[in-house]
Amino acid sequence: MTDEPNDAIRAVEAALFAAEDALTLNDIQQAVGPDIEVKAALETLAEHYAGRGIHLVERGKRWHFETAPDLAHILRREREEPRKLSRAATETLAIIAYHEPVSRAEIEAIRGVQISKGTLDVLMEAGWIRPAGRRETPGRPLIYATTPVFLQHFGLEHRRDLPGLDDLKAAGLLDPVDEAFESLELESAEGDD
Amino acid sequence: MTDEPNDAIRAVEAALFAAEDALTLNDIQQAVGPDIEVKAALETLAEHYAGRGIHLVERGKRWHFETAPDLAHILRREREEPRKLSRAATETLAIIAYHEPVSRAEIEAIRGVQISKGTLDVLMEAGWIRPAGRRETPGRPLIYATTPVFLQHFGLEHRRDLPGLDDLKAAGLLDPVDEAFESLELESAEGDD
Amino acid sequence: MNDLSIENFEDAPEIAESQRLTLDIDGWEGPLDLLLSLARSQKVDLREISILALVEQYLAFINDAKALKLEIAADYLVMAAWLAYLKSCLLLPREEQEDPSPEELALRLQLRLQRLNAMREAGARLMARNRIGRDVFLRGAPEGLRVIRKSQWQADFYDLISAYGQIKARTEPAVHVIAHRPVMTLEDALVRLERMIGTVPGWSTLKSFMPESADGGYRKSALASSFVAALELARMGKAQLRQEEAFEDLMVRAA
Repeated sequence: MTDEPNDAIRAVEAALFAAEDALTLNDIQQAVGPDIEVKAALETLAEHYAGRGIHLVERGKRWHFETAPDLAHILRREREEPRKLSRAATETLAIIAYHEPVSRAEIEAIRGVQISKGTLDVLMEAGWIRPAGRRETPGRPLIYATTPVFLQHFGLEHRRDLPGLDDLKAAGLLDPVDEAFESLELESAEGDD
Repeated sequence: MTDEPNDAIRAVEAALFAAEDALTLNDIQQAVGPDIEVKAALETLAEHYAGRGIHLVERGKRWHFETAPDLAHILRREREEPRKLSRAATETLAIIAYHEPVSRAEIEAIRGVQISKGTLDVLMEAGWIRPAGRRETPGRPLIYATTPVFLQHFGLEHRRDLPGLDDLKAAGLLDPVDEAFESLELESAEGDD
Repeated sequence: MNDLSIENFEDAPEIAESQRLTLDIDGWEGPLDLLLSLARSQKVDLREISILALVEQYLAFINDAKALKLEIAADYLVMAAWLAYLKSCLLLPREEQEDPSPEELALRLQLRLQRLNAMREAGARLMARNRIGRDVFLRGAPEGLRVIRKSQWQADFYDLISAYGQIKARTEPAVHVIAHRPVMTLEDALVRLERMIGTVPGWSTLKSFMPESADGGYRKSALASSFVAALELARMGKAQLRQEEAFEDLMVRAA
């Protein structure tokens, strides 16, 4: 059957398509005129659209077209956008990597600054940390550890490949920021001569 | 044939149904993913919907669903008609569409009157015309052309579908008066021999 | 034929008094538009139109308007004057005509009217098409296609370890060790200077009593302490001080 719809069906189809809200049987009848068997047209239409990308559905006695549920992903397409990790998140990640497993309170003690809830969320969203159980101390705080994705992203085979404190010191990475900054300034001032 | 659509067709159908604006091939491809033959799906869909209450149409390389024109009487009810364009605006729009790109002075030469300030504004506000650069003649006047929204609104697949465009061209009615005059003189001179 | 509308003059009584009515410019968009309306009333193809007849019509129309004491916009009058001229040229014998010929002018006018007419008809056909929102309708409530932006977090290895280094640097308890520096105390300088000036007769520079030392810091310290010691010895009446002028060597001798 090349089911060419009759005019009744076409009218109901168009009315539902153009409507800004879901329509009751009565709404549709008013739109298409009294001579049309709306109920029968709706049934035919629902059947016709059952296998298509759009379905005709009834919700609380109102009819409307909607995208087939299995195609919802088309409506909400995800796009990845590169974003640089904030300083707070980077520091938190570093503390977890060096001290894991570690609780939020411990991270704050090491950082000397509180961390916002969003910071751990971001790191979990990135797939770099995971909750790793609870510490058996009063309050049983959640503890965090890094993931294999973390090692992979930062090009590490094991956590023990993280440079130790001595290495950091040798690389000048333990100098307080402002001092390092001053020495930079000095260098550039000397460079001016 | 109970033409049950395949997943490619269903996806394109859903994307076009859900979209708030007409979609280009590229837009559709982005929505449904790279593995789908969009062009073929569009053709199948257009054919499928040809006899239904909703049509799939192409306007200026963009695709959208709209209700079948013969059902206008059902849907027009209770709807406000779009504001009627003034004669000046209608003529100006026609001149831009048939002569594009065209400068304000050229429009005025055809109409024999100055365009009031509001006329081009109204057409731009409707989204039907846009400035399309400047003509490289003394004074570098701004030139105007129509938009894809213009084609969409007036149900034109391409500019070449403008009603009577070919006849007007053949009759020389789109040539400036000077050109038309010269070619007439030439003809009559040849005729004299 | 002439749907001559007259501007409402109720709200402008003084103008009404002088019967200055205005030709409705909204009715015709300029003289060319009026000419086209008149031409179309000839009910022939515009290519066949009699320009002479058209000119007569136009002039008659303007005269009627004048008889009604309507104020006619200047461009209509300019066109009337030009058409009157054209008419007289068209009626003159051929030999007396100048360039451009009246036939050429008439033909150009005809071409303009044809072009305006073509666009008027094109506009009408355009407006008669199946238009969105009037004849065809788009989906009333589209779900919309949305792009959800998902962040792809980026940090490199250096960011990570330098962040850790900075935390450590920031939070490590700071221990300040003051380096031991060799100094000559004031007490030492007093004892030393008093003993040394006793051994040397006459004036000597203070500098000559300074110890030999490789350590510049120690030498500066010794000089400063010895200077204060010299002042102290002078105060106690054990030494005399003399300086020739500012920044000259300070001379010292036992009192």
